[in-house]
Amino acid sequence: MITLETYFDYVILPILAISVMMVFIRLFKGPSVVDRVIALDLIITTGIGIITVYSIRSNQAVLLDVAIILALIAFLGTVAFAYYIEKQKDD
Amino acid sequence: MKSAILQTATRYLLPILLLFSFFLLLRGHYYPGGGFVGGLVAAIAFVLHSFANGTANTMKILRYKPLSLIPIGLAISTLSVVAPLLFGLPPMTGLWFEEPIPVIGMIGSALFFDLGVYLVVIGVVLTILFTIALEQ
Amino acid sequence: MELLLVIVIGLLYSGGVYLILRRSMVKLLLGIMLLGNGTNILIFLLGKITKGSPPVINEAYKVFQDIYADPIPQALILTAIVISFALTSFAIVLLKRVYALVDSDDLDDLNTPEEEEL
Amino acid sequence: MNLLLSGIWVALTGSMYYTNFLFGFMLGFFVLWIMNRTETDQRYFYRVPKIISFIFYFLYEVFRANIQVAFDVVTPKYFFKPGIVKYPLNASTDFEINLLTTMLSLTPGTLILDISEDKKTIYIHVMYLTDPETFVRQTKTGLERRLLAILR
Amino acid sequence: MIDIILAILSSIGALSILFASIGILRMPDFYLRLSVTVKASTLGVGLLLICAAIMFPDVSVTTKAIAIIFFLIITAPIAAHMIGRSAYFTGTPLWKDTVIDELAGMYNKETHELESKEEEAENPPNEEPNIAKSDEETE
Amino acid sequence: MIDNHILAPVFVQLFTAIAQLMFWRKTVTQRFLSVGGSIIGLLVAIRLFSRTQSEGILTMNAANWDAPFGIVFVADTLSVTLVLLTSIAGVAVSIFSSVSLSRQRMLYGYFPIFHFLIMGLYGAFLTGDIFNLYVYFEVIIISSFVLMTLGGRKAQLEGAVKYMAMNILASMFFLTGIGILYGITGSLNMADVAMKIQLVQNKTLVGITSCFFIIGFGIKSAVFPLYYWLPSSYHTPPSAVAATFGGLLTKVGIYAMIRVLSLIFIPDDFTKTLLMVIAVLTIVTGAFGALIKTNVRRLFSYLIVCHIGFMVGGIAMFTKVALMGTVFYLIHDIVVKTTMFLIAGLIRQLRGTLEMEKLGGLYRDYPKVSLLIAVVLFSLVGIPPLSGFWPKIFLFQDSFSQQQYFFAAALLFGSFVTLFVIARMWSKVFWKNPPEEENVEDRFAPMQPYKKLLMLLPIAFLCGVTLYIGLNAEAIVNVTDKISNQLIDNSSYIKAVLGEKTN
Amino acid sequence: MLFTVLTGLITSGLLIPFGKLIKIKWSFLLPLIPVLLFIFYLLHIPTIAGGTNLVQHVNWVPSMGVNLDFRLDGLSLLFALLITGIGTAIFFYARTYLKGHVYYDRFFAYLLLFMSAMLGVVLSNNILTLFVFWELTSISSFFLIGFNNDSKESRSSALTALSITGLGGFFLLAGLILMGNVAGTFVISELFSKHDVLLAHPLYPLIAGLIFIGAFTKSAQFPFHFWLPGAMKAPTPVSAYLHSATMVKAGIYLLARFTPVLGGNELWNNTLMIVGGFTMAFAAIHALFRVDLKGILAYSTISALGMLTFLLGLGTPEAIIAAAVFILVHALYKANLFMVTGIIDHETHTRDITRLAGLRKVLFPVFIAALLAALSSAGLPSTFGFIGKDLIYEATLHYEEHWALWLTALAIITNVGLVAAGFMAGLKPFTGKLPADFEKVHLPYPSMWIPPLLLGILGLIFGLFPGVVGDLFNNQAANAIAHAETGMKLKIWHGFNMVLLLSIATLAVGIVVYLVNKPSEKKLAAVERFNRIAPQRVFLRIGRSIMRASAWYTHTFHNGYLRSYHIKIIIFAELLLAYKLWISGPIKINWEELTPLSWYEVGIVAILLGALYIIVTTRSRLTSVVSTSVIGYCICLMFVFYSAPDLAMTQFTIDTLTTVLFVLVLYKLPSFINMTSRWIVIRDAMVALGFGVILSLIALRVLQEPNTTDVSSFYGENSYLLAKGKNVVNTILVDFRGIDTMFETVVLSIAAIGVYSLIRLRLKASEKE
Ligand code: NA
Ligand code: NA
Repeated sequence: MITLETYFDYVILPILAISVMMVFIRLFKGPSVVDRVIALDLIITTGIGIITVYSIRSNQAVLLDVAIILALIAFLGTVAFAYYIEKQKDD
Repeated sequence: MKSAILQTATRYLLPILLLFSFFLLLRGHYYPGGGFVGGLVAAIAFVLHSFANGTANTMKILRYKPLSLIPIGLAISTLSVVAPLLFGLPPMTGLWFEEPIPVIGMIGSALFFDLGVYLVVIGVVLTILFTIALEQ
Repeated sequence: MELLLVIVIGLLYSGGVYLILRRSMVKLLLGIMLLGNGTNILIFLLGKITKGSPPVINEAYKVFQDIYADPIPQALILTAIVISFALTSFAIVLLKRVYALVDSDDLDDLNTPEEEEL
Repeated sequence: MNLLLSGIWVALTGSMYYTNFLFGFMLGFFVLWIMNRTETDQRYFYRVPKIISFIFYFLYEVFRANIQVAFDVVTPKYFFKPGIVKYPLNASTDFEINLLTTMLSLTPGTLILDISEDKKTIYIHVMYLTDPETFVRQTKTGLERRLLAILR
Repeated sequence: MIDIILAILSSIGALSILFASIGILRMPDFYLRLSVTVKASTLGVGLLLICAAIMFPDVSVTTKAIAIIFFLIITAPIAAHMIGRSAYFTGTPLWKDTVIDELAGMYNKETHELESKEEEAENPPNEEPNIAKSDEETE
Repeated sequence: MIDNHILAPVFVQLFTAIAQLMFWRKTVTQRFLSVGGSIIGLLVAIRLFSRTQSEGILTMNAANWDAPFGIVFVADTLSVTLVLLTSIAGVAVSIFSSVSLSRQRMLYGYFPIFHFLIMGLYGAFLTGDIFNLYVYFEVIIISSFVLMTLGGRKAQLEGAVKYMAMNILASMFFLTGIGILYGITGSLNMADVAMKIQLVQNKTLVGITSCFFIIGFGIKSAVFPLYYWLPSSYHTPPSAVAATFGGLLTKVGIYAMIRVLSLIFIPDDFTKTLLMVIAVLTIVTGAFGALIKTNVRRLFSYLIVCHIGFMVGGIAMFTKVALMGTVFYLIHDIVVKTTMFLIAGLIRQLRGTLEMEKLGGLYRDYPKVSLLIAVVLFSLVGIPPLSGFWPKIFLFQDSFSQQQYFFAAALLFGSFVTLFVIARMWSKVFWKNPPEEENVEDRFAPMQPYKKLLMLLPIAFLCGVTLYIGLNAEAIVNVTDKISNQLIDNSSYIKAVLGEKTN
Repeated sequence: MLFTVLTGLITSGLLIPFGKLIKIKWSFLLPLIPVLLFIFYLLHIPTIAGGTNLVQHVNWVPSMGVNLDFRLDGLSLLFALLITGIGTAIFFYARTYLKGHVYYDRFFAYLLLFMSAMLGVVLSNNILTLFVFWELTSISSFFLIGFNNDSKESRSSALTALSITGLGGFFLLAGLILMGNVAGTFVISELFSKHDVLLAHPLYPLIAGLIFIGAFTKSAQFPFHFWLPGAMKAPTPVSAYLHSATMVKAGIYLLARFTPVLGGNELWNNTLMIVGGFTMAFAAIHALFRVDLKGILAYSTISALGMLTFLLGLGTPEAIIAAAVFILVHALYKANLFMVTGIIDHETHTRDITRLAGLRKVLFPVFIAALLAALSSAGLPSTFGFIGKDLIYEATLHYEEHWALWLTALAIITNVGLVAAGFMAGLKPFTGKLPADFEKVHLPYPSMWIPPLLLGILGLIFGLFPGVVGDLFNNQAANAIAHAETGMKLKIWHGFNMVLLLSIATLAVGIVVYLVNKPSEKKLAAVERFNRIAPQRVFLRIGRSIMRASAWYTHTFHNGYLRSYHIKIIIFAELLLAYKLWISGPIKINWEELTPLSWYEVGIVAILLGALYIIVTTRSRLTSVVSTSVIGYCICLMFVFYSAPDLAMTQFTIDTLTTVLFVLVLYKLPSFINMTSRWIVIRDAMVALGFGVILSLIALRVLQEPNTTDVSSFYGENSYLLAKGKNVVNTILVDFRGIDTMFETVVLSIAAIGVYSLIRLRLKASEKE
């Protein structure tokens, strides 16, 4: 009998891990910086997912606090990149 | 470069983030969080605002230079550190009010200390980022 | 998992060292950051990592009921992270100023103090 | 807005005591006081429930979008015909525009690239574009109208 | 019963994240990648968070999960919009099969302001370098 | 003895700095605050010193947690002596800066940072906790970065890049060492670690750990082959800043090395040999560098390196007598090196340059100032009976009884080169007439008399201190004797920190 | 005795700052100091002559065994009288010599400083106190030689003199300390009893060697002699006082003082004999070729010093007595000759003996003084010099059989040279025809010519009544050197014997040499050709090579390239740590204790490493920043996995902020260019990997150690109960280890202020520094 724990351990988390790695390939390949930036953004978003699942898995609701922080401020990085990719073009 | 979408969104996000930063500050003693993260989040809120509306506008909201937050924060935390000396205790000793206060819980010198840290962190991050941003 | 972290530590240190041996100021900075990260994970690992609960006492109790992560390394790393941030931000700005003055990112161009009379 | 903030505060702290809500309210008030020095628009106060219902509407749309994309992603052939479309706005307030753009970005095949300075036009990247005019018309009568109906 | 619901929800969530990652890998141009990832990831993470909300009986967890979803919904489109427009502005190329680009030539190069009417645009479309740009580093 | 006021010097500096930050851009207020704060700091330090002299090692458990659970502060004789000397140097530099530094620098936070730096030094000397020591090190380095770059021109900033990179590297080694130390002992309280490290089965691991500290502190104290940051940067900042650096910063490295080696990693033969090799090479390196430098401050920079070698050599021998030599030298060096860089600042004020070829005629124009300076210079050289002479006796004595003839030779060589380069400098800077073609820009002469006085006062004050150290060497010897005893037999320290638990 | 030392020191200390306040007319008070001191020591003669030694003890640094111990015995008294007596003469002389000089006051300050230091040297009964005064004589000599600091030669001579005597000083210090260590005391009078201990000690050669170097440098023995002729750049009173009569004899004093402690040993005696013998002959010959009066005197002084060393080396009672007498003889006539030279220089403005002649007509009293000195130096019977010479031959002749002849020959050569040199300096300028341009030369103030005349007369008196002199002090001095009763009486007449014959022969040959030898610039130049192998050149060449070597060394190590500094530091660390790891043996991994591996962790780690790879290889700046963020986020996730939510939060926010900062600052910079060669890249990569591997191995090693957790469990147990916090990490941060946090905020504040000022502050050009 597959319990929810093992399902999370052996299905969900690996899927997420594989996703992150695939996104990372995009980050690796680029080709442009904006591609890398959205890859980074997606990695973080997926990271929120991983944290969520992990907090369920380890029964630690406390870890969701980290996810809140990620959700709230991760996009600041993207905004910053966007802001200055554009500005850089200007100079 | 300005984005109307970002500007509008910042209007909701700034208070939410500030609120969240208070939240992190106050509950730090019981859950993950504390003055540092709280301060960082608060600072990020203003940084976001400055991205959307320009640093000059953010400075207007703040009214005072972020640099001036640093001595205030330092003074608060230092005072909370040395306060125990008045009671003949070593510096940094936690002093607590007898009764818990609603919402915040127990109020003690640790909270004031964390508040000082919080203010310093905001002051520091904003000083650094705004100084750079204004120079551009 | 410890082995994995050991490898991560080794490679972070390697990467950091490699970057501080380069000529670029930005790489120097990145190298310093990597070294900082490597050190943090080293402290984390050597403080005996635990996949238990976070060092937060459950609401219902007054002391820990089960295995919990060693809070000391966490506190140390927290301090170290913040300090690194302070140093890094100062360093970044210093680099910017130097770049503006020297008009080069090449560390080999920073020889004014060795040559110029002050 | 203040109530909303109080609500978020309660959500964050996760305890439903009235004191907590009160404190959240006070905090929110304080926060608003800090930022409202440049802010005059206070109309959001009455729209909290509508906003929440709208969020759930979105979740559905997002779900639909995902299926479509998933299909396209896993199949080797690309079915889409992308393009960037100019879209004149009916929505006028910032909040309306914002909601519309958020919605458009989260729904199938559309992504807001930018909004013009005078806030009258948005540029949308569309994945399945047959004809720009058809797309504009469909969106105008569909999403935007529905949204404005809720908001106004 | 709850377990099965959780399993389904989490599977859908995980899969949509997976699709998003495949999408970001496979899509032929930046805008399509962006388009795909924003939606899929938001949904996926949202579903996982709902799982968490169900898993933990605590009210606080539920509200936290809702808060996270809320924040993601607010921030993800903004991030996408920001990076999308700067990508466009810096000349990140569109896919070769792109049908139409009505944004072309609409930016005021001096001020970065976006005009809403075509005749106000300063740059004639033929000088627009965006499409022609090769797929290379835009550092 | 528990004394809750051990940290008073730290808090005096901290409050001074905070008050100055509150009076941001009020330079006159800041100057008064700075001098006032420094003097109060000195008084507090004197009080602390006399208390430890009468009551032995004082401790303070911060936050009222018994060691090893909280951070403990320990005022043993070594610590308070260094605190006292730092205060002395601090007062001098504070006064000197208030007249010599440009107003612009003061507007941008020179004084608060300076007081933060002094505070960091106090903290580093007083703390009994290894991680806390790290934090103070960081306070010190970040403030030194800021001071070095404050209003910096090109060369200063370039020097600062190197200074920064290598100091951060030192921090990295130090922090890594702390991580490992915590890994093997589970404690951060130095006294507690000293107890627990004896229980570590794998003794080589202890040796490995000690290497990290030696390298970290070695970079800080600028020993061979880790010294490069010092001659790359010390000649660049304003003289008041350079005085603080030259007098105090490398000495913190030495202090930390002494502390850690005497308490936690009692040197084995390998460590001793290693340190001895380092010491000899450091002396030679510094001496060689000093021989070829024609700029006064570059010369001083290499002399710092050279003399660090003296102290490291004393640590390497690690006997009571050798440590007395090291500690005495440390005391002497703090005072003299601070003065030297202040003198460099004065010379610069007088002539607008520090290049020896372009200097000259100071003896002719300012004979009394010159002779005042001469006293300091000869003290540096170790001309008896000035302060630099006495520690060398200990070092020679012990190098003979330990049969470290290489060290004795290096000591001799280093002393001789110091004598030679200082005499040459005297001849070129003071005796020689300035070259004709140089138009001397004397910014000293037009100064108001009280400003002149304020500029000379710190130098005279420090000169007085070095004369006191030299002529009343007995007092200093007694102090160093006490310090050495505490270092060689660390049980008093451990007992003071951990109480009776240790028995 | 302390007060005699302190008087001068204090007066000198007051004179330097306040000297200008003393009017010239009050300056006659200055010579009173040496006068009074001289009288003071004169009064002690009876006591000492009676065989009693005076001792004084004042604590200074008792814990180091360094005290103001003074002891007055025959040797000390002899020197003390010389110092104060000749000092008196010099002070009077110099007052006039330097009248009107701007640094008049300072000159006397230095002179007083010197006199006191010299008194300290000869009176100290503690070797370290002796050293203190010893160095003070070097320093005051430095200031006096460089007194005319406008002149380049003066400066360089002062530097040379200080270098040589200073170098010797440090050797001496080492030797003294070593001797003190071995003997267990620094008190000289106690050292006498340790004679056997010291001689038997294996380090004896080192002790002796170090002390020799100290003494030889100070007393200008070959090959350290060359600073002395240079020192003649000093004003003549200085030359007379320091560089002939007193300071240079400090080395002799030292050797004499330690003869009873370290002497009586072949090493000791032979070294002194060889060095002294060579020096005396070498310098005597050299003196003949000089044209500068002061040059002649300088070399003859070196020769005399060599003679003294030589005599001490002989070590027989005769030799010791000879030395004791010769010290006095030489001081009297050499100071005299120098003062005469000073007068000549002062009045004629030249010291070139090829130009000087016939001055007896215009400077008659001076001529008398010079004549007396020359005769004494020549050793004419009935002068004090005769007795000296007599004793010298006595000493050499009575040395061991097979050596006696050679030594006597050496002494003869030297003495012949000295006779000729004495005449050249003392007679030559006064004889012959007065050149026209010297006709207007007139006699200076009496205060200038009376002192030399007095000294000359004193020499004559001593020569006539040698017994008095001998009884009064030379005998006791000799006893002190020998540390035994030498029991010899000085006599003017020993009857006709070998010694007398030799004396007369010496005199005759010397006169012949004087008449034949016509020194000229040409001859001097011819001699100078040998300078290539002269010690001065050798030292110079060594010095230059050291300079070159240091330049090379310094620039090689400190080459200006940060990365080269880094690689040296890293390699040093690697070598050290690798060695330590090597000796720590193999590493065993206990697989069972490790936590299990999971997929997501592997995934995260893979990404982290991938990002690392990108950072290292990318040429795009922004890409590397993006990758750095990725690393930060991966670490954040790992913190989550390992139950560190606080860390994860902080890591994430800080990382985001750092990214923002980077982006704000760096977008303008150009992309990386490949600036280093392939080989360097490979080398750096190896070094870097090596460092990583070492760190990994160390980490593995540490993991094997069992952990002690009593501190952290204390936190766990008491965080809530005592510190009222449930988040233990936060409780640590704000309570248990709150001080850390306090100062961490300070670090942040400093950084912020730093950034603020770094960007805002722009100094004007006028505000540089
Ligand atoms: Na450091
Ligand atoms: Na230093």
